[in-house]
Amino acid sequence: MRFRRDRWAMASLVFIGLLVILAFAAPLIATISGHGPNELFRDMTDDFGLPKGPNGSFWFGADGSGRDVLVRIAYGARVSLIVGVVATGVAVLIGVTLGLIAGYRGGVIDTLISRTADIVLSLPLLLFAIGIVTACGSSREGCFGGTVQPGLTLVIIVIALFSWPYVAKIVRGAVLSLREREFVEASRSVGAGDLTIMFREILPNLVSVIIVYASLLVPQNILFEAYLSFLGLGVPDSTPSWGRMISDASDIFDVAWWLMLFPGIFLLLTVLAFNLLGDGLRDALDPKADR
Amino acid sequence: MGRYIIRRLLWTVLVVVLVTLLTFVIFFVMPKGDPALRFAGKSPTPELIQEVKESLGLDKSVPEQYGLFLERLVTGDEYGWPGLGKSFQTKQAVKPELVQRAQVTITLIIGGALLWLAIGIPVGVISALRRGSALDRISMGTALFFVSAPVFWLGLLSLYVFWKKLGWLPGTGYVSFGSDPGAWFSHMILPWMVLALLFAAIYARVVRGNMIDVMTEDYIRTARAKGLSERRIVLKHELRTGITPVITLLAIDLGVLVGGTIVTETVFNLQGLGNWLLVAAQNNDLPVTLAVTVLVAIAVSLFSLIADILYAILDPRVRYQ
Amino acid sequence: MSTESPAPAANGVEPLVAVRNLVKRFPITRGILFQRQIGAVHAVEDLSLSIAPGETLGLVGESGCGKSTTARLMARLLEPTSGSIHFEGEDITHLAGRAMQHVRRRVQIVFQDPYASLNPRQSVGQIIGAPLRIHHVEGDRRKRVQELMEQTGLNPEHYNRYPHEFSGGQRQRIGIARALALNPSLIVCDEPVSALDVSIQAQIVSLLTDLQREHSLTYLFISHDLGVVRHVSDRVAVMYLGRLVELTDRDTLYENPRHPYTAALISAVPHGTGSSGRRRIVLQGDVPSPANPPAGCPFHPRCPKARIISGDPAVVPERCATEVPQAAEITPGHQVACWYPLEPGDDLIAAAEAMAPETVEQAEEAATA
Amino acid sequence: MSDVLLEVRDLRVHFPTADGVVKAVDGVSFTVERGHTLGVVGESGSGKSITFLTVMGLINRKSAIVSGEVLFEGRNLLEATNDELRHIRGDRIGMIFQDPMTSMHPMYRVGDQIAEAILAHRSVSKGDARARAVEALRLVGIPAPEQRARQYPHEFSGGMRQRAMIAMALVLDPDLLIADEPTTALDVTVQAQILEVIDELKQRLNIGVALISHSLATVADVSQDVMVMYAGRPIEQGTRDQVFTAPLHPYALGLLSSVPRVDRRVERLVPIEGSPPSLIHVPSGCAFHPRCPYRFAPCDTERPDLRDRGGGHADACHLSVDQKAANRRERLDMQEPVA
Repeated sequence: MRFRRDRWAMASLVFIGLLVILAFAAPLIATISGHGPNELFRDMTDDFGLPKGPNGSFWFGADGSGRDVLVRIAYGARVSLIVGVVATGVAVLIGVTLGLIAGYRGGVIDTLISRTADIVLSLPLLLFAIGIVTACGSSREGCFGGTVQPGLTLVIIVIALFSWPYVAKIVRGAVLSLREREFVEASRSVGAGDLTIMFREILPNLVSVIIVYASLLVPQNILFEAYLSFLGLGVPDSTPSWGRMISDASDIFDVAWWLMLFPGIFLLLTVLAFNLLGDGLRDALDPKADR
Repeated sequence: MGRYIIRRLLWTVLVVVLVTLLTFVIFFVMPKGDPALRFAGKSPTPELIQEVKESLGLDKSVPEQYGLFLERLVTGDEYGWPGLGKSFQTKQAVKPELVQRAQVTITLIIGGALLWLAIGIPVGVISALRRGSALDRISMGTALFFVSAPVFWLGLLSLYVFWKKLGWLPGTGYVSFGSDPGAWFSHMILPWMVLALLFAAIYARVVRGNMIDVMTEDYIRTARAKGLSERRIVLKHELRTGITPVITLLAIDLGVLVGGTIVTETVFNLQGLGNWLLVAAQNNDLPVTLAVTVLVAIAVSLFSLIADILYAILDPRVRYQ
Repeated sequence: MSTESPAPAANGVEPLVAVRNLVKRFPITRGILFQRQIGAVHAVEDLSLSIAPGETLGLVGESGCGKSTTARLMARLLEPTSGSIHFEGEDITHLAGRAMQHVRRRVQIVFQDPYASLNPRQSVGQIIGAPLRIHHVEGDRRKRVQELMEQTGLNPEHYNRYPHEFSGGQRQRIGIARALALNPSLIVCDEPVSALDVSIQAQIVSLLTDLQREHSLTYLFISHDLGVVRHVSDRVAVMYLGRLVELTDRDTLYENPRHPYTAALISAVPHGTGSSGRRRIVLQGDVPSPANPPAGCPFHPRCPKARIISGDPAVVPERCATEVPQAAEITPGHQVACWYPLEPGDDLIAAAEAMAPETVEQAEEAATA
Repeated sequence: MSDVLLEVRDLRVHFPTADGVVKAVDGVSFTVERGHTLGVVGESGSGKSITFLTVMGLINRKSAIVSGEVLFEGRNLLEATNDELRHIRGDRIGMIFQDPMTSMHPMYRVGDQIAEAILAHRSVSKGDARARAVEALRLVGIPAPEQRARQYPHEFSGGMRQRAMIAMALVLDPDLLIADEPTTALDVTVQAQILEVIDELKQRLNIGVALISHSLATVADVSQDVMVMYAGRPIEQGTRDQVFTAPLHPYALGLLSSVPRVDRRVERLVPIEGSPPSLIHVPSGCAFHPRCPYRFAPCDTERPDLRDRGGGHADACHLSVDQKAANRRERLDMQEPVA
C-alpha cells in the first residue's frame, strides 16, 4: 500500500507498461509507417552518406544506412526488455538456489559458493564478457559444440553469468539471519526436514528481498547489454539494439544528433524507470530501508 | 596482522591463477577455429601456419602453454620480469606498452575518484542531514539520473555540447602530462567528469543511507545527552561511522576499474588498458589479454587487502577480532 | 561424583528424561578459504540431571551459563559433543531418521521470542498445523488446530490470521499451541515469558501451569527470572558458565542455598517488598566469557566464600583455583558443585563487600591465562 | 535552595502519524527531589521513556507536539533554545540508557568519550579532561581505570560499559541523573552492582535520580518516590512504602499480585487480563478499564483524574478508597504464601 502512494514508482510502472506495448507493437509501427527495421531508404541519406534528420514520415530521423530510427527504437525495446528480464530471471534462479544452499548448509559448500561469487564479482566483467562474446561470436558455429550461438542467447547467458553473485550474496546473507530465527528451530523441533525448512519456512521470507533485488538488477542488466552492444559485442547488427544505435551514432554525432539523442533517451528513461520501481518496491517491502 | 596479510596475499596468488586459467579457457578452448590462422596473413599455406604456430608457441598443447605462461610470469622472459611475452598482433613486447597504457588508465581512475569522492560524500552527507527537504530530493533525483544514464551516452552528449557546440574543449585522445600539462588537463576533464558522475551518484546514495542508519544509533543519542554541539555530533560521531564503509567500496571500485574503464576509454579515444584489451580480445591477441587480466586480478585483490587493513585501522572492533 | 548413573529424579521415580555428562562445545573458527578451529565456546560442560514425569524442573542462570544450549540439546536441536540423553528409558543422544521423528512427537519446545519463533509468512492455522502435517496426523486438522487455539486461550476464528496481527502474549499462546499439537510428554520452555510485558507474563505462566495439570506434562522451565522459576518449579537447577552448580527442591534452594553463587544470585534479585535497608550480596566482576572459562571452579574469581576460606579478600584457596568441583549430593536430593559449600554463619555480604574489583579481575586473569 | 530539582507539570507529547496521533505522553506531572530517587514504572508503551527524553530535549521537536512545563531549577526547559538545552544536558542533567552495548560510540576510546563530555562544557585542557575521565571511571568502581580509559567499548563487559556510562553521565557533577532502564540488559548479579553504584553515588554526590524501569521490584528496592504509568499517564503516585504496601489503583494492585516473587511463593498468580492498549486508540474513559476486574458505570466514559488520597498518595481511579482496601484484602487472601 505504501507502494501505491509512491507517485514516482507508479509513474515508472506506467512508463514500463507503455514500453512493453511499444515493444509488442514494433511490427505494427513498421507496418503503419511502411518502414521495416532493416529497410534502407536512399532518400534519407545525402550525397556524402550522412543521414537526414526527423521529418514528417521519419519522426526520429534516419541512421547512417538510411533506416528509420523510430522503428528501430521500437524493435530495440524488445532486445532491452528481453535481455533485462530474461537475464535477470536466470541470474535470480541461479543466485537464489546457490545462495539458499550456501546460507543454509554452510561449511565447505558455503565457502565454495561464496568464494566463487567473490571471484566473479571481482572480475572485470566487461573483460570476460568481451572474451566470451568474441570467443563464441567469432564464427558461425558458436562455442561449446554449437550449443551457444552468437546473438541474443549468448548475451543473456553472459549477463546472467556475471549477475548471479549479487543475488546469491544477498540471499545467503538473508538466509544466514533467517536460519538463526527461532521459527526455523521450531520447525525442526517438530520434525521438519531440510527441504521443508528451506522451501516452506525460509524461501517465503525471501520473496520480498528477491523481488526488490531482481527489480534493481533489471536496469543494471539492460545497461550491461547496452554496453556490450555499444562495444560491438552484443546482438548482431540486423537486430536493432539501443546500445548499438548509439555506437553507430558515435562517429557522426556532431551532424546527426537525433541518432544519439533518441535511443539514449529511451535507454535512460527505461533504466531510470526500473530503478525508480526498484527503489519504490524496496521502500514498500522493507520498512527498515525507509530512506 | 602479519599472518593475515600473508594469507591474503596467498589468496591473491590463487585468484590470479584462477583468473588466468579462466582467460585461457575462454580464449583458447572455447572458440572454434585456429588462432594461428588469423596471424598467418591473407593466403595461409600449411607451412606458414606451422611457422606462425611455432613462433607464437601455439604448437604446444593448451595445458603446456598455460604452464609455460605461468612459468614465464614467475621467472621472467627475454623482456625481463615479469614475463608477459610479446603481442601476437604487433610482435612487440607487451610490458612496455602495458606500463604506458596503465598510466593513461590510472590517470583516468585517480582523477575520477578524487572528483567522485569530492562530490559524492558531501552530497550524501548533506542529503542525509536535510532528509526529506527539497535539496535532498533534488540531489537524490539527480543521483538516480546519473546511476541510470549510460556512461557512453553521457560521454558522447558531453563531447557534443562542450567540444562540438561550445568549443570549450579541444577534443578526444590522450596528451601526456609531460608534453603539455594544459592539454593533458583539457583532454582529461570530460572523461573524469563522466566517470565521476556515475560513481558520485552511487556514493552519494550509499553515504546517505549509511548516515541515516547511523543517526538512529543509540550512541548518537548518548552524544546528544552529553550536551555536544550538533556540529560535533555530525562531524565526529556520525561521519566516522557513516563514511568508514566507503573505504571498502572505494577500494573494490578502484581495483575493478583498472580493467573496467573500457567504455569511457572508447568514447574519449583514450589509449588505456581498457581500449587495448578490447582490441586485443577481438583479435585473439592472447598475451595482451592475459597481461591485462593478470594486472586487473592483482589490482582487485591488493586494493581489497588495503581496504581491509584500512578498515581495521579505522574500526577498532575489527582490529581485535 | 555422580558420573556413573543419571542423577535420580525426585522420589527415585524412573525419570522421563535423564542427561548424563552432557557436553556441548561450539568451535570458534577462523580462516579465509579453509576454516580452522582456534578455540571453543564451552556452552555446556559435564551436565547431569534428570526430570521425573509430571515434574517441572526449573533451570536458572545468567547469560552465557548454557541454559539455552541445554534446552536445545534436550530438544535435540543441537548435537551434543559428548554425553548422553535418555528419554523414556531410550538413548536418544544420536538418534536419527524415523526413530528420531517418534521422539520429536514426544518432546516439544516453547521459545523465548514470540516474534522470531513464528514464521511471519504463515497463518496461525499453518503454524499450529505444521506438526500435524509433518507427522501425517489423521483426521480433521483444522478442527484439531482450532481446539488447540481454544485450549490456549486464542479465538479459533482467528485461524487464518497472520502473526503480526497478534500481540506478544497472544503470539506466545500460538507457540504453546504448536508445542501441544502432537500431545508431547516433555515441553522445554526456553525463557517463555522473558520477552513479554510484565502484565502479560502472569497470563502465560498461569496458562502453562494449567496446561501441565490438564495434560500431565513435564516441563524443563528455563529462565533468568528467579521469581518465575520459584513459582513454577518443583526442583530448581542453577547453572554457571556451562556447569551445574546446584540442584535441589524449590524451597530448599531459595531458603537454604548451599552454593555461594546461588546465594548471591538470589540475593541480587530485587525483592520488591518496598522495605528499605535490605543488604544484598553484591558480586564483583562480570560473568566470564564461556569461550575462555576460568580454570578450576568457574566461579572462584568472583566467589566470596572462597575468600572466607582463605581469610584474605585477595586470595583464593588453591583447590578452588585448580580443581573443578563436581556436583555431589550433600544431603539427599541436594546436589552442590562446590569445594566449600555454605555453612550457617557464613557472612557472604561482608565477604563480598571486602572484595575489591581489582582482585576479582586479577583472579580471573590468572585463571584464564 | 529548595530541594525540588525537577518539576514536570501536565506534560503532553503527541506524535502525529499517518495512522493517527500517538499520544505517547498525555498529562504527566511529578517532581524529583535532591537526594531522592523517583522510580517510574510502566510497561512498554506506557510513555515512561518518552517523558524523560522530552525532559532532556532528546526527542525530535519537529515530529512531536509538546505541551506543559518542564521546570528544572525553576527554568522551563520546553521554552529553552537548543543551545541552552545543550548546556544543561551532560552538565546539569546526566542520562544513561538501557543498552550499554550500543550506547557508546564503537570507534572511540572510552576515556576519550568521557573526556569529550567535559570538553563540551568546561574550558580545560585535553590532558585535564582525560585525567578527570580516569577519576570518574575510578569513582564508579572500574579497576585499573588508567588502562581502561584507553580501551574501546567492545573491550568492556556489559556491566563495565554501564559503569562507564554512569561515569560519563556524572563526570561534571550534575544535579540530576536520569537512568532509563539501566539494568534491563544486564545479568542479575551485575544489575545489583549497577543499582548499588547509582544508589551510592546518589548519596555521596547528593543528586536527584529518576530511575525508569519496567520492573516493580527494581524500583521498590532503590526508590523513595514511585510513579506508575499506564498508556501515557501516571495512574498512581506516592512514596515507595505507600505504593508497595497499599497500592490504590487496580493496575498497580494487579501488577503487584501478578509478578512472581523470589522471596516467597504464592499458590496462584492473578494475571491481569488483556494487553496494554495501542497509544493511537487509547480506550475511552479510564484507559485501563477494559482490563480492570473492578470496572463499573463511569469507567468507560469518564476519565478519572489523579487525586490525592491522603499523605501525597494519589491515584487515578473512580473506585472509593474503601473499595480499594477491600480489593487489596481480597487479593492478599488469595496470595497467602505457601509454606
